[in-house]
Amino acid sequence: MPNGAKPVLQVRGLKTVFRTRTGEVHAVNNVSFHLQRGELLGVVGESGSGKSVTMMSLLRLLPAPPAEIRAGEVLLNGRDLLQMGADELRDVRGGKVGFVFQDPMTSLNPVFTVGMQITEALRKHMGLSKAAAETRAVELLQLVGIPDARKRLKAFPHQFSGGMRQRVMIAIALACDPDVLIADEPTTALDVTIQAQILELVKELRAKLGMAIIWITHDLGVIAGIADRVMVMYGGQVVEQAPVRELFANPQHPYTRALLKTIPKISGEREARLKVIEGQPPMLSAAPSACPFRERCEYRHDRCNAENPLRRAVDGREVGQGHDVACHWQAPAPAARETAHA
Amino acid sequence: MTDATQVIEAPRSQWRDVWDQFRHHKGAMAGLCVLLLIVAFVVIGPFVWRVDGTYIDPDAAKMILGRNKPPSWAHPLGTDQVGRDMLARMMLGGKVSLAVGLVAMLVSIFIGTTVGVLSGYFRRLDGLLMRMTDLFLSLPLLPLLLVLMFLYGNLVKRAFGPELGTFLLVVLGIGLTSWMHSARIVRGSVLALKEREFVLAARSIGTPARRIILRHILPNVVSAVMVAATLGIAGAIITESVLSFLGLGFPPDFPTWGGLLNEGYVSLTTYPSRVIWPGIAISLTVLSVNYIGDGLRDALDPRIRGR
Amino acid sequence: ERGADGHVNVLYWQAPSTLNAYLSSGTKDVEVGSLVLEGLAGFNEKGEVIPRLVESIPTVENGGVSADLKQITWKLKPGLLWSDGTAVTSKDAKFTYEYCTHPDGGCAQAARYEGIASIETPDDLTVVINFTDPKPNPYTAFVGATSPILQAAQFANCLGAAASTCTEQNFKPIGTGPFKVVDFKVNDVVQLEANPNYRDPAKPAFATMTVKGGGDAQAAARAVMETGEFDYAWNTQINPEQQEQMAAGGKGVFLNGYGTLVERVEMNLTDPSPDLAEGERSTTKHPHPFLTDIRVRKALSMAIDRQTLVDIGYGKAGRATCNLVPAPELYASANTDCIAQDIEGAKALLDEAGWKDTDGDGIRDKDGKKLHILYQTSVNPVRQDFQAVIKSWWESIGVEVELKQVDASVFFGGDAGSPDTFQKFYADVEMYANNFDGTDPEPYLAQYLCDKIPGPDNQWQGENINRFCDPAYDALVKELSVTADMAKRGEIAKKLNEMLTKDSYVVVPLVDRGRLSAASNTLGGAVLNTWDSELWNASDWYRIK
Amino acid sequence: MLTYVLRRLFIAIPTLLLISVVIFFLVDLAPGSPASEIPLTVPPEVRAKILESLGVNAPFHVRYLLWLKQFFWVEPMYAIDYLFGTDYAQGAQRIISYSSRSPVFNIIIERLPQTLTVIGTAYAVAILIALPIGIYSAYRQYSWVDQLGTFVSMVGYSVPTFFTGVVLIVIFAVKLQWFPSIYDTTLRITDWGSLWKQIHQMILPVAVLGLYNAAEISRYTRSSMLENLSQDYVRTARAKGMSERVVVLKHVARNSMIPVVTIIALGLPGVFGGAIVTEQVFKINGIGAALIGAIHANDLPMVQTITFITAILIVTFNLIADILYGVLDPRIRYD
Amino acid sequence: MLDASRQPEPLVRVEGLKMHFPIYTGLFRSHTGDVKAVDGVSFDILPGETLGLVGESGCGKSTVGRALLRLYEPTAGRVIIDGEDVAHLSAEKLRQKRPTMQMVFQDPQASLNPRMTLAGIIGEPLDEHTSMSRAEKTQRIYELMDQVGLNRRFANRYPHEFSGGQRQRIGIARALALNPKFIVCDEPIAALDVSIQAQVVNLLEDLQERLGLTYLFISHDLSMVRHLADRVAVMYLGRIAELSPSKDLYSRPLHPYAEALLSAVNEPDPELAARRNRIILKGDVPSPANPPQGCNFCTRCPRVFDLCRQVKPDLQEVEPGRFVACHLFSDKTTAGTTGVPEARIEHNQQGASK
Ligand SMILES: Nc1ncnc2c1ncn2[C@@H]1O[C@H](COP(=O)(O)OP(=O)(O)OP(=O)(O)O)[C@@H](O)[C@H]1O
Ligand SMILES: Nc1ncnc2c1ncn2[C@@H]1O[C@H](COP(=O)(O)OP(=O)(O)OP(=O)(O)O)[C@@H](O)[C@H]1O
Ligand SMILES: [Mg+2]
Ligand SMILES: [Mg+2]
Repeated sequence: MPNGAKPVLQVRGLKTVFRTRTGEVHAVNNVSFHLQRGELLGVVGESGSGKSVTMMSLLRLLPAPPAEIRAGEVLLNGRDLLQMGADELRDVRGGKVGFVFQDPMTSLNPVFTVGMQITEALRKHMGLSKAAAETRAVELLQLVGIPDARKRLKAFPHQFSGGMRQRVMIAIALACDPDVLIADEPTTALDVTIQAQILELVKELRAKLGMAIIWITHDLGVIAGIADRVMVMYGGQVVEQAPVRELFANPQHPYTRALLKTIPKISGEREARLKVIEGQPPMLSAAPSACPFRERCEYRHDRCNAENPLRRAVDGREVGQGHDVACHWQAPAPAARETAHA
Repeated sequence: MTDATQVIEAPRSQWRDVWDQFRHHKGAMAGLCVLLLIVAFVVIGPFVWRVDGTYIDPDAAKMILGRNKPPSWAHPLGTDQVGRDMLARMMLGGKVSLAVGLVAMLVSIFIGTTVGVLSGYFRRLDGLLMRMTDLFLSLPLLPLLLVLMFLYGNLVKRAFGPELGTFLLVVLGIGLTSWMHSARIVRGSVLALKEREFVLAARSIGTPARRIILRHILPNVVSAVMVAATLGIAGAIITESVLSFLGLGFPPDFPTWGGLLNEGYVSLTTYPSRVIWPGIAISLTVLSVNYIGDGLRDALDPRIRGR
Repeated sequence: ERGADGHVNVLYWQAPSTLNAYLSSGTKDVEVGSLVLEGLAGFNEKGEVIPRLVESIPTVENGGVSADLKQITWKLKPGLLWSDGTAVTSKDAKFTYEYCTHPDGGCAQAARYEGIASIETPDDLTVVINFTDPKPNPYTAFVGATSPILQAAQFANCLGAAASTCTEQNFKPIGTGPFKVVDFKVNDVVQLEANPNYRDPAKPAFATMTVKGGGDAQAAARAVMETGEFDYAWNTQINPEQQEQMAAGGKGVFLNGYGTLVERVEMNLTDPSPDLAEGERSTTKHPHPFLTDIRVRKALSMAIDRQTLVDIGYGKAGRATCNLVPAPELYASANTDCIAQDIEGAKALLDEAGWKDTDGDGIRDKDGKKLHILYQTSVNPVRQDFQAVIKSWWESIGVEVELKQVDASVFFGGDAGSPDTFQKFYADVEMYANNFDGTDPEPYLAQYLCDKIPGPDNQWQGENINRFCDPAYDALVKELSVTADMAKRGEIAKKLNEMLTKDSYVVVPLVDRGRLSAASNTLGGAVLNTWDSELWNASDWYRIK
Repeated sequence: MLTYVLRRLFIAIPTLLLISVVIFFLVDLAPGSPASEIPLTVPPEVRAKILESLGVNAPFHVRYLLWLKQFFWVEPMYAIDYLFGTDYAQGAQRIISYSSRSPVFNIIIERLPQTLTVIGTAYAVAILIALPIGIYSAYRQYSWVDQLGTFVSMVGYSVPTFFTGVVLIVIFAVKLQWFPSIYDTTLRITDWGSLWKQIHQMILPVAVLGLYNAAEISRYTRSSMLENLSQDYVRTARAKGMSERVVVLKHVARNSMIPVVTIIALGLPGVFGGAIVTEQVFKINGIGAALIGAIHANDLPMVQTITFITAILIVTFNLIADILYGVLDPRIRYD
Repeated sequence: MLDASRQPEPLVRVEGLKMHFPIYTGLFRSHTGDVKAVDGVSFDILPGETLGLVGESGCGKSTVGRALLRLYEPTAGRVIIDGEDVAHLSAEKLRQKRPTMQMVFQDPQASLNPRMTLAGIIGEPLDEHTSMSRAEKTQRIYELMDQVGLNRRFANRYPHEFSGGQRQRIGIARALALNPKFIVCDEPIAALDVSIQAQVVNLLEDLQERLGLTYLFISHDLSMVRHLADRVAVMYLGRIAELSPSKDLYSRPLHPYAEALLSAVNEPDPELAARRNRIILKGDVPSPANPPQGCNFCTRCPRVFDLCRQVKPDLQEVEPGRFVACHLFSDKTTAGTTGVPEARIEHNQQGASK
């Protein structure tokens, strides 16, 4: 990992709020992270923990009336996307940052050909002629492993299977050689075997193109397979962040620990009983003044109710660089490895 | 619905949410207020304004003098060409127009829902019923309605008396020619509902079709039907007034807003207010009902409400 | 000089659907048709017969009508040409007769040729009509706009069943009138131009004419009186207030004239009770329970204020009348005793007849039966106003009134299967208007003969709507049919009229409905004629500059 | 696709036949009679003769079959004869109107131009107004433009055309005298002057009908746009860096227009049928006026033929709308 | 738990179950083909056992489950549950049979009528099949709520007022209401968040222990199935590819598809994940309306050979208790022609008879 180099993407103190009739929803609270060139950052967390909202806030893709980015900065190669003019931002979208969305079935425009949807971005950002854009589109489709690419340019999205559509989405995101690729649960809607195909593809592409990737998922298995670094989100906050092996080996946050235990294993001994995280996810209706996980936490103590814990380093390195956690409770360090494995 | 348990605590029903959402739709609330005012005008009005809208002064000389009067304290909306009080006639006419709108809508919704549910739920009936719906959709409705008025008019009028008879006829006529859209909407949602797992669950329990429809399907198409219903009221009021305007609705001595408008039409330039009042009444009613429908549509849409 | 005054715009809001009077379904067709097709003679505004294609009017005095009243001889003017330039001959007249009397033709004016035994054409200019019976009024065939002469050449293939397939002929008949058709759009517009072969070389003054249809009476009146878009509008029957307002517009004037059209209330002398078996209802088998009492009928008539009705419904276009035959003068009775309303008198009369309000509910009763009247008419705004007003009067004398309206197409449709036709008369009283064609009331009065009572045996087709039957009346009608002397005819007709009205109150006339048309201030020569086509003298029209 | 169309046509034939029977039956059963138009001065025997000659008294099935033959066989023959100068029809009996005794089709063809120009123009104007308004008010939902647009279209949709028409006539034709109150069907457009006259007399009816139709179409456009604006692919387009103009006018509009176009297609039969009320109010002697006149006069062949042609058009345009749907939306494949 | 020691009477026995959905096309809507959603499936389930049913989306898992309970009319085959052939029962008999067999559905939101209260939902089966008094019914509903761990106070609430896990408990309570013997669980956890899945799975396990239930557990979450099921059937395109005891299957899958499927599962441990050897299948699943002529898996199989493209393999017992439908293991291949793969011929001599 090219440590110490200037990160390609740096997010600081991001805060996104939805104003709804029934009150505000604080979907993202003070989220900070960074992304190094060529790195794959995995983001996990249960549904509603703010993963998607965070990523869409980066590119200001959230619908403006309900959503409001309250604070923070998003530096892409040193320039703040949140302060940028609309035209410039459009150059970043699709140009510098590619986005792959969760649902391949609805994310493509059903009435335009796949070719048109790829070349559109190419012509806008790279100023290619129609013919040149098409040539490039064919290359891209071949790159993501769609056979018979030239013919397929004229096909409509509905003529593709889910896996193929997701490949097309990836091709669109990759079209303009972005510095950053954000993939929001790109495989959740797909079948196991197809999911494996896509994961394999991404690994390959990353090796080939060397871009930085943010990969959102709630499947720890996927993260374990491809990520360099993992960020765990809960209740709109980052609760733990660590290199992937470190996280699985030595989870610090009670939520992370519980999460790892709820998942039955595919190999090894069969557990007698699955571990359960009791309770409900937090409501997010106000800016958090206490730990969002306190209601469900087995290590809860008074301080958790009074104070929202800040992220603190675990392994002595700076917060964000190595392993950090946002919890008042100190995990009894080394034995953790056993729990994670057993 | 059969309910196994006695209600211990008042449950917060779906409709509360709908109402919460509805309340925030300014247009719909305004529409609701206006409609309530109109209903009050028509229903409570006659108890306050106790003048008979069909009363003609038998004294010919007085009658002649009392015709076509502009608004005054005695007749706030003036009088018509034979000296009848326009305010009272507006109330009378409104009662009929609103009743026609409401009842015709109920007829149309009833037929539409029945056809929709049957063809959506029973695959065997689907083809036949949908062909029938297509057939009705392909019939040019206005002429059909006119012919219906001609055809069964006297029969019904004889059976139920001229006023009730015409009322039934108009209401049935409009109802019978306007159910197709709700049938399609209902069929669509029944087709979707039928595949929903709770219907499957009911089947796996062994609930017979009849009760599945009553217990599971119908309550869930209500929202779709509600919107169709509000729009249906507006449509029926307009259709009735068109019929009256073309001289094919209620008999001229039986006031409805459309009929008053038609009557006033001949003295358009001399007494424009005779056209304006019923015209405004019709338009306001339809407008407010349409706004209510709009608000309901939003309120019943879980995608919007959920937010 | 012909064609000097350019174009004239005429509005017939009920647009003509054909120009062939023999296939017409109404006045509008006949009148517009009269611009093109003419009879041998016509009527002027006073109801006098005037020559058109003939030299003079044949009479008994000048020998044109035989003394036994069984023959009339018409002499055509020499040199008459059809608009296509061919000569008009007596053959055309004979052909027209054959055309209209063809059994399969469905000729609407067949009544005009009734009683004709044969027609002879001794030469090209002479038409001799032989009647089967003496005909005191021989001016039916070929007289007036309703029995014009067709060109034999043009209609030769249109006899019988073929009549209605001759669209071209019916829409663009070749005639002798002042105009000829350029274009005809059904129920929409007729465009005409001056007939180059019209017999008077100086006429018509207008080179072209448009007869436009569509809209309603009000719009028509407005188009002449207020916007000035049209020069002449036919039948601008609008409510009195509007008449005044439009007259004030200053762009035109209303022309009015009275004919024989009378709005009346007819009393049913038979029992229309729905409790009776179908086929016995409203038949002479069952006399009416109370309308057979003249006092009741008279009381009902007395309660009506006819002038008020005129004021609310017709204004300038109507006048109160007590006569069934209000014109021509010769036949009009001086009967005016019904004009003044007499509520108290009516009440007294009912008291006298034994109808008293015994139970204090405001409605008179007798022998436990309420005085309840079902009062029907066709759907028409003025009639509904009349109904409402008359109802209030009748209720003020203690009669309970139930109103009923029937769509005009049913009411006048004559369908024997429908219970709502005016002939079936399944009501106690009914209101409508009727008149007679031409100037002679004889056939009209003959409608009230005993044997013209409608009933199941004649498919309800009789014209004696009231089921009136009086041998004295029948005898008098018989006498009229053989009386040639005009003065004598007038006497008899007046007597018949009174037998139906003031002597019996079987027919209760209300309003003598005149015609009201509008003419622009710049149109000269328009004279409203209620005996013939309104456009009877279109050849004399001119532009006032 | 082809089999789909064929199949629909196949179904359409029995449907149409059924419709024709239903209409014929209903129209025929109407208790009014063509004789009601004949003046009361005409004696009963003569009336009977007239009715006889119209063929009114033939049994139901005879008249129906005759009409059917005339409609589907004789009239097309005449049309061919007219177009190519042939003589296949050989004088066969056409469908004849009771009241004018002229072929019903001639009347319809005579009246079609008025109807098409006025109602058609109104429809076109409505579409031109409605689309931008609908698109914009959906894009800026709850903005004042949207609120206003919604209000205006609600009003347009709620106020019956006979009321707006009457009010406009009072104001513009009677009081201000800017426009004629009676539509002139004889006007031939030969020069600028007559063109201006034609436009002049079309303004009021077009405004009334246009407002009404525009209201309806813009409502559909708006809701369809709203539906699509919240779709995922819009987000994708934005994430690709497309400008708002492209996103809205290309991606969203293209999808939203699919239902709107079909709604428009479904409205077209109405253009033929004419807006009965509008024609009545503005005295335009079009098809609608002919129909209402024929209904009042009990002119059965006329009523029957016009309603049936309308039914054919409805069925046809339904089919066209479906096909359009398939053409515009690649997801839909009819087999 | 129950390995080779076979009890004689299975609770559920499925024989040659076929479920074809007809396709109508062309001018006259003629019947031109079938979606062979389930194409000849046979298995049995012993009392108290959990049979897992896994496979990719669209392979026919739900269809099997529904046809089993006669929510679909099966095209062919027999479904004997507790001694009666459910597939051929008359309507009234079927109604009476319903209490023995129940279903838990995939989407807890969709499987509850949003307009009924919890008590109404749980009480519906009681209304249909018992003639309890109001009080008895209420009592039973409370009991059931206790059983699945729902607070009694919730009885009058509506489904949307519950969380996903709670909703699924409602669904389970409804299924339990009539004391069924056999429950089909159609992906009961697929729609739930990871942290909640475990709750439901634990509940199902507890209930099985307490009430001796028999489950058909349909899922595509292979790790859950491993946790829960005694035996597992792997389906592919309407047919069973392999049916083995869970332990054996996960340690050593026999069918190439089962092997690929298991290898594709993500291992939530980076160390192991790095060591895993994934078999990445090429291409997509063929449409069930138009399956390949031979083995359904032949289009994607990494070890395909000629015979696979021509003949559909039958399900055969190739090891004790392990059934596989693959030519690699069938007798025919030994007698067969060329291209006989080297491996595992020794396993297929069992001559399974079903
Ligand atoms: N348009 C919106 N209006 C109001 N609240 C919203 C809106 N969009 C998202 N939220 C809220 O923001 C929070 C975070 O949502 P987000 O979509 O980021 O979750 P997620 O972690 O991506 O979950 P998932 O795994 O289900 O995709 C949720 O509580 C959600 O309810
Ligand atoms: N009613 C139906 N009509 C036609 N085809 C159907 C029907 N129901 C299911 N199918 C088809 O049968 C096949 C099997 O469907 P099924 O729902 O059983 O799959 P599944 O394995 O449960 O998938 P999933 O994991 O997505 O639930 C699918 O191809 C599906 O399209
Ligand atoms: Mg998300
Ligand atoms: Mg399934």
